[in-house]
Amino acid sequence: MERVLRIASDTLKSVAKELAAEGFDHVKSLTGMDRPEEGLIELVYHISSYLNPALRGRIVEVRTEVDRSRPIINSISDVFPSCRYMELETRDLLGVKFEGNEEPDPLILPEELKNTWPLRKDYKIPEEGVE
Amino acid sequence: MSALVAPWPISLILEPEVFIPLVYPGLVVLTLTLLGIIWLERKLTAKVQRRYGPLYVARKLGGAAQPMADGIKFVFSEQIIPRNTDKLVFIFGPLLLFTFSILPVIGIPLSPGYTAIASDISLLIVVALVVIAPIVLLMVAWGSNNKFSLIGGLRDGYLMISYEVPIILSILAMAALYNSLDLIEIAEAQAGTWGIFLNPLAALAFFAAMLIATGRFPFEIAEAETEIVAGWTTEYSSALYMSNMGTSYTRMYVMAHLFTLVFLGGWNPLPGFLPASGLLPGLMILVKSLAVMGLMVLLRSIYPRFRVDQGVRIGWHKLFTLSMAAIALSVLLVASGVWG
Amino acid sequence: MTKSRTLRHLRAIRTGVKHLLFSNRLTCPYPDARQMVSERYRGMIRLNMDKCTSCMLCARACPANAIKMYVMDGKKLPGLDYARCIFCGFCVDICPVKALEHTTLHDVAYLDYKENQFPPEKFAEGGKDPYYVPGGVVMVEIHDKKGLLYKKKAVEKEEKIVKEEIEHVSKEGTET
Amino acid sequence: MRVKELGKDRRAETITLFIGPQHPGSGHLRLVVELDGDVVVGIRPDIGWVHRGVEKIAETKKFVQVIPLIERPSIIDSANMNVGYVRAVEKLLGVEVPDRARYIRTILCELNRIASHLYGIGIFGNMIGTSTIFMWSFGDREIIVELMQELTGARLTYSFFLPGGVKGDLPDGFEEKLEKGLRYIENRIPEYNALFIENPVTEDRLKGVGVIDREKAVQIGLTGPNLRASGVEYDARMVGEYGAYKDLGFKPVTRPEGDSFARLMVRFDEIDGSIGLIRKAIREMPQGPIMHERTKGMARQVLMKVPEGEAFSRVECGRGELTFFVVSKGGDKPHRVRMVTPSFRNLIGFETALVGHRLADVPTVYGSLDYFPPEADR
Repeated sequence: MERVLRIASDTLKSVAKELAAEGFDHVKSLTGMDRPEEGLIELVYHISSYLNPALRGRIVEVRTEVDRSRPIINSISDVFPSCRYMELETRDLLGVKFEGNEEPDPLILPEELKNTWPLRKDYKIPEEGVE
Repeated sequence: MSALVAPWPISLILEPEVFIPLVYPGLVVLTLTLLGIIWLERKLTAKVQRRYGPLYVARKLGGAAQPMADGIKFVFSEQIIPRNTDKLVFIFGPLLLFTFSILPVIGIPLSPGYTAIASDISLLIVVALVVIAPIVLLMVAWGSNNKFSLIGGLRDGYLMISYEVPIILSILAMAALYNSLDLIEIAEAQAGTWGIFLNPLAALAFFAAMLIATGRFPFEIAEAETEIVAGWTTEYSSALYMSNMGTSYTRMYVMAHLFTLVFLGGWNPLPGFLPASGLLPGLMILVKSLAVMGLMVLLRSIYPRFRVDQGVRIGWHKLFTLSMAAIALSVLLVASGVWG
Repeated sequence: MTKSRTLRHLRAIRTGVKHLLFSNRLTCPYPDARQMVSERYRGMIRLNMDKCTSCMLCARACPANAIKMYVMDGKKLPGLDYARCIFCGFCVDICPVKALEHTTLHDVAYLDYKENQFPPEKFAEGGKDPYYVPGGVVMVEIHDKKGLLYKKKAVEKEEKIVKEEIEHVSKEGTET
Repeated sequence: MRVKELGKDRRAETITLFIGPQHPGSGHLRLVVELDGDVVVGIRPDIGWVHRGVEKIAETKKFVQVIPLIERPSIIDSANMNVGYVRAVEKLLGVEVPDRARYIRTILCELNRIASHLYGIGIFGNMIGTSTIFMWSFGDREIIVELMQELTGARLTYSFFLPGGVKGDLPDGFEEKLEKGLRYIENRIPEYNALFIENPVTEDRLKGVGVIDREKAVQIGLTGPNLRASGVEYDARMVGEYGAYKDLGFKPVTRPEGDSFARLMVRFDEIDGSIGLIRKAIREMPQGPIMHERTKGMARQVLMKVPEGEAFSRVECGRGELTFFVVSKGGDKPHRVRMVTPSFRNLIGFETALVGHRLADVPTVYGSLDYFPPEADR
């Protein structure tokens, strides 16, 4: 990764706009990482370009952190529509709320798992089945 | 009628008024043909698709009893009637539909003089009976109270207006050519040259309209599986579903017979061992109709399906023009004295 | 796409009819004939109890926790649970003494969950082929025009013996 | 998305149609389609019916044990799934893959791409009603599957690439069989053309349906053949981070139209391209080891501890670009494995492509996007 940007969560949107102006046009991946010992959830955006041949080989990693007890962040799906479903998925699995990209119901989890966040480290995988 | 003196039950069955509706082209042969054509369809498709198709039921005959086994399975599976349907329509609709689709066979003659209804407009009777069924189909689709059924029924309704006109026009083209609306006279007039060679435009228009009317590929629009599950028959199960499925094949059977009589020379030419009257020339009709049905089912393995708007457009733009051209051709043939 | 529509219709129909009349089938009539698989095939696994050194690496390597160690006569031996096994072959690869090996058998189903569990003795037998295949084993060959060809392998003596055995077993089975 | 929520804003003049997850043309996906007459005015994909929590399960397995797991979401394209994860772990370990292993990886990946494309084309054919193409492409795919079985020992889930190399070398006589198989696929392409692609009905159904133009495709982040069918020249293989693509001189296939037909044709042309790549790889394959010294032997693989760090890898799967983000805390298990699969990224294409078309075009666009629900849901 040639370029890693560590930013505060409230500047995410302006950073995204700057990157878009530079020629980065899509989000390849959005990763949420739970860090319970620090009380944080880290969000890692991998942003790259399709159209600009010079930027194609490069991926910008944008890292930001939100408070684990109040995980709210601005959605950048208006700047990069490509990360809309990734944001919804992160919301389902880690409980991060993306303001500006809200849907009433879970995207990939069943209704029963609403308000449980399987990708947080304190989630215990229920044992079931054979034996 | 028959030269041999037969005991009365047999001679009763051999009377055309009984034989035609009950045996051939009526119920008995119809049932056997349906079983056969479903098997043939599956086998032909399988061969084109480089696989075996039905194989295990009646193995020596290449799985020919598979449709029979499927039929038994259908009849003995649970008949589910969904709660919110219009029950009267839901149950009696398919039966009515089947009745209407089988009704046109009474107008089909097997040889000169061997016919259930001797009429000089038998062609019109058959065509009129053929086009009743889609109205019942719409009723069944509505009664199912299912969105997919409704869409399927409406699609069939749209298509109905696009295929009926070409069917009737191309039939009229042939009637003008033979100067008759009597199927017996039409078939006899083709003793020399078959209608398909006289007026290929009409034959093509009729064949394509027939594909739309019977929901064969590439016009399998009303039952498009990946789009609307099973179209108008989505909610049906068990014996009623089998009746619905049978309806579609029955229509094909009837249309193929009509095509044989009008375009393929009916019972002409007869091989030497068949007498020119009685019911045996019907064999010739059966053979030709089976060939037509075989061609119709073979198209399943070649074409994708059209969209409904494209189907309607083809009906109105192409087939309508084609059948009008067919009428012009007929008139030209008759007026120029080449024929008739 | 300059060719006219009519021509393309005819070409499509011709291709269909060509296959209707002349093409070979790509499918193997499965329960009647069984296709032979390659040497590397990762089928059911057989344990060689004498070679096993009870190192337990196989149990550690298993991604699906399908291998459990059983104690037999004071020696720890692996047993396999086919309800969990995903046939990744990691246990076979990791075994330092090659006590585990793949067989080519793969199409075995069990009626009961319990039968899926292979304690060491059963594991040592490998999977047993419960059915006799009437068409025999067919060799699959790739042909550059026809695709897959299934060629019958000559029935060998062993297979005949197996057939008799299976018939014998099934007869006994019906009597009891 | 639940039924009651969706039924709320139903207007009187439209029908809301639930296509899936129990529908012959849907797969494990629900499309909520709002119809005005026969025309689609709104569409919402509802996914998650086959979500298996791969990312969570991966945190409980050792690094090498994750390989069979990440293959499962897309078993018809498992070699490409496998290579993505393995590349990420290799970056963490800091091992370079031996040349011969890179070539073997390329061969298997490209074979798998052909199989995946044939699968997609078959499903697509079935969706618009040609069951023959469905059967043909599945039958022809069997040749590729047979070849891959010969090479790896499994028909679908190969688990053939391990960090540092590949599990085995090419078996004896494999090149010959491979060449026969490739020639067969080449021989078949004209027949696919005659029966399916140049069939006027297919053309009527596909041309101009579900158009996604270049800017829109980039904006919504489409990927793989779908992106290239909109005229964007991007393929993760171009970047050359994995396999032998840099040495082989890879060039992506693009089409300018952006409709369903273009998406189908890109897949067809890519089969051709893959055949060329495999041939070239076989010809130019160097001799040498197939596994890095540090990761040789399954015991090392299973027992290894991966140094602390983070790695991001991207590979081109059959359906598009797959990215992995693997985080290690220095133990034998990954701290976090993030996989963003191509189908998940293509999901957004439904909304863009379908509005304004007819109900009958829903399966067309579905098939042309080659959307594979288990891959998207993970």
